[in-house]
Amino acid sequence: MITIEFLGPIAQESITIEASSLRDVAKFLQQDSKLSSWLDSLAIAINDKLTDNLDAPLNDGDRVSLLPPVCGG
Amino acid sequence: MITIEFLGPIAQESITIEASSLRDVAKFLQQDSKLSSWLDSLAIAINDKLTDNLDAPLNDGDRVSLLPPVCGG
Amino acid sequence: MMLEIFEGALQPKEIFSRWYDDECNANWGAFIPFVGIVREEDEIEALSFDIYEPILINWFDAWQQKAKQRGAKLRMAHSKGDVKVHKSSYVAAVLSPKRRVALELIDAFVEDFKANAPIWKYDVIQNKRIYAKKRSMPMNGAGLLAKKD
Amino acid sequence: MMLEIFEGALQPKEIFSRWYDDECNANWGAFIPFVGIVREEDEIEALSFDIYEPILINWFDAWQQKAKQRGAKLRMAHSKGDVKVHKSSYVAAVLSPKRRVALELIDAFVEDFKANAPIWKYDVIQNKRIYAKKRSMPMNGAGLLAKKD
Repeated sequence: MITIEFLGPIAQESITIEASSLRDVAKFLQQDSKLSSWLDSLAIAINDKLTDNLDAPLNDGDRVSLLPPVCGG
Repeated sequence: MITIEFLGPIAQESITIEASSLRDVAKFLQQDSKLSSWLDSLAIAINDKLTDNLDAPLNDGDRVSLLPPVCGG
Repeated sequence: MMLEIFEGALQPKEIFSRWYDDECNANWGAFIPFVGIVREEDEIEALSFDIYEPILINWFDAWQQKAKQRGAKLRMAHSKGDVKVHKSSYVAAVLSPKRRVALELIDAFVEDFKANAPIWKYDVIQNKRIYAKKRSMPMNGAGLLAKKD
Repeated sequence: MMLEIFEGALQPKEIFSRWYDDECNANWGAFIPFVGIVREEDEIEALSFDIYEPILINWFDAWQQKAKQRGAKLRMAHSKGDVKVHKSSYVAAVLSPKRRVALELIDAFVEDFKANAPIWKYDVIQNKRIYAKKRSMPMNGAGLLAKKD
């Protein structure tokens, strides 16, 4: 099981799913109509490291964070 | 008569000469061996306005300032 | 710690004084703080910020390494929670022996901060917190999960 | 007056605090001070500065006009006379509603200051004042009087 964590303005609790790569996470989230409008603009981190590799493997206990568009300062 | 004023590190008192344009001032200073090494690097102001016009006319009482290379800060 | 997070508005005078005292004998030639102040516009009363600290720290540490390779050093302070108009929410600074390096780094650092630091901004209007979506930027690499094979 | 000349070292903490208090309610979004600090190198004990104020004021006023056209404002403080190592001789600041304008202006302003502000620098070594010729730059248009027809 891995945990998906929604950061910043995405008002949603963390969820846990079975997934062996980010590709599985993508498939899962693409089915969620509330999230689909966000997906285009989310950056992704695995255990707090940003990644741009959809084939990044996931292990049991990993945490996937979804980061919406930012505006510090 | 116009006054020639030497600013910053040029250790020289002001002088007054007859001159009707900066061209006259140039001719005068080119004859001064102590100053000739400076001339290449001096910026020129007439009455505190910088100029790059050698034909700028000079009137009685004008003040010509010679500004050597700068390094503020 | 060269990265400081404060609840509510920053105190730029305290921050500047403390950083200056820390650094003034370290033989830097240039010290450039960038102070961000909340502007009063579009009826906002305040801005409000969420920060995801673990990734902010990683982002900052990577920049600190880049600065170090150029002989320079970065410091930064940011608010979380509400910051009223005309108060400061962000101070970033570069210290460098060289003027040119300092000017280039403060620009690149502040711009990348805007684009890639995991901080979310909300307008506070009539006590409501509204995500500043239009002014926000997708981080580098965003959109990964929208890809379909 | 937005241009301040001080005898001897600047007090950057006092300057920052005073400028911040002056400007913090003027609805600027970005405030970037550049603080120049005298580095200890090549056995210098201090730097020393001559300033020709009438032309410095003209130069500064022209920059203030340029800044105003971009909705911004400049402030500057500089030392004359001796400034010991690890003390500050120069503070320049831009205030702007816009981050981008502020970052571009502080860079252009500080670089043109270095090239064209009528200020002469001397190294103070064993109490002697030596013109810093190698680090100095001829101002725009220099060499006019070397021309022969």
